[in-house]
Amino acid sequence: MKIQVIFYGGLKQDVGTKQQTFEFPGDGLTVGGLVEALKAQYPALAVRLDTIAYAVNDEIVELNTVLRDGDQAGLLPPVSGG
Amino acid sequence: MKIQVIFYGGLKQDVGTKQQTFEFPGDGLTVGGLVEALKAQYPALAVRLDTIAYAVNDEIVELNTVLRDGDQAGLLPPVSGG
Amino acid sequence: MGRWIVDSPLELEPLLRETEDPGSGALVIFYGTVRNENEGRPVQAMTYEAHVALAEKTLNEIEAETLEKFGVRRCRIQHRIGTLQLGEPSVLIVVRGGHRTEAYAASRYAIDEVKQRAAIWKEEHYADGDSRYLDGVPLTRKDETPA
Amino acid sequence: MGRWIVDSPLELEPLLRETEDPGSGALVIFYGTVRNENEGRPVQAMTYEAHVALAEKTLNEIEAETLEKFGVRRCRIQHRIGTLQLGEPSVLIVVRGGHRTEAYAASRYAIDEVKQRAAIWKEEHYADGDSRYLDGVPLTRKDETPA
Repeated sequence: MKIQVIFYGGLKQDVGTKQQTFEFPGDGLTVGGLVEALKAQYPALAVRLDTIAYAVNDEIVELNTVLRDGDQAGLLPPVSGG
Repeated sequence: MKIQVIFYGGLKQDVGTKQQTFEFPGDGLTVGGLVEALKAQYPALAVRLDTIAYAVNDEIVELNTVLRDGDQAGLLPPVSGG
Repeated sequence: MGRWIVDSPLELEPLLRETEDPGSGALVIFYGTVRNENEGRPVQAMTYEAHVALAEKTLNEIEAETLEKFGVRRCRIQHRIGTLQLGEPSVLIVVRGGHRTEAYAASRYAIDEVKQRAAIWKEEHYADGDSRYLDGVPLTRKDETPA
Repeated sequence: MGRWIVDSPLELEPLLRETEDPGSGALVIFYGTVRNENEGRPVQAMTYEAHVALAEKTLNEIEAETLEKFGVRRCRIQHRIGTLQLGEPSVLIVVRGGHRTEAYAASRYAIDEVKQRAAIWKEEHYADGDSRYLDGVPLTRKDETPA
């Protein structure tokens, strides 16, 4: 299945890309599983994970949320609006 | 000497006039003296005097301020701007 | 009429231009507006009167104090006089400061002082045709009154 | 883009019209504006980015909470995204309430919550050509991160 991953805020500088589509074999991938795969590809991500929140499509989700083909996953670092 | 007296806010309703010019004989009239004269003419004023401030021309003044011919005296009840 | 007391509708744009400041990160604007009731009584309009020269002097002083006390970078105050309809602004306060904490505090100080100290009076006009000057804050102290 | 997140200059007039209310006597407007320095470093511009759908949902929630918690009568929040020059407003909060005490408190609450909770990020552009995303407030708790 295909998952589009979007890196928000300073994360896109850390990983060097704003968004990227990943292809995963089979079903049942969770957000936590996605994060593990991203960590492997982007070591810079690892040190920031404890302050990152995750959105799937337009909802903030937990790590055990199961992804579906075509989902858009957002990685949200600490916010600084205003 | 001539003194123009202006009644601000609700005072003009109490005394029935917004402004009035008074003629006083001689010099040396103080604001306190003016107030005594006004009390005699407008009994309604008496009960409000302890919350009234006095302006001569564009300054807040004390009761012992001496008036001069042509001065404008303002009687200022409690304020309610905003 | 002048810089602080005006007899036409209050305008924000000129005050925003006048206070422009790239060193400020927070802009707090306060408007007092004519409300449709007071103490349960339906209000239809409000007439504001001022001792213009005195009120201008006081608003000028309050601006300076606000800058000084709160370390904000800009403060402008305008109060309208005349008869205002429901919803119309009677007073406008513009404060700009580095950060929001001082900008809010400064704005609040300025309006509180205006209400306590400016030589301005309001008369409420009620829906039933009656009208009344509101009780306010004395500008004088008891010990200044005649014996 | 929508009701809360906009990619063009923030406009006060439409929000004032939308929130018109003769039952309110106090109107507090807050603008956050791009400041020319941060922590001593000269700033030249600021780029704001949002997860638009999430940020819109959060600002909508903050508006509702603000009405509920403070008993004010109107609350509208807009945040701009894109690159803003010095002095340009990034966020605009309009609160109307019966009296000023609750209007100030509500406005302050709304901006504090926006800064803590909205999925918005800012990148400061410095005079020396460098740029940096600012440290912010985590949307997640530590116990939600992967083991």
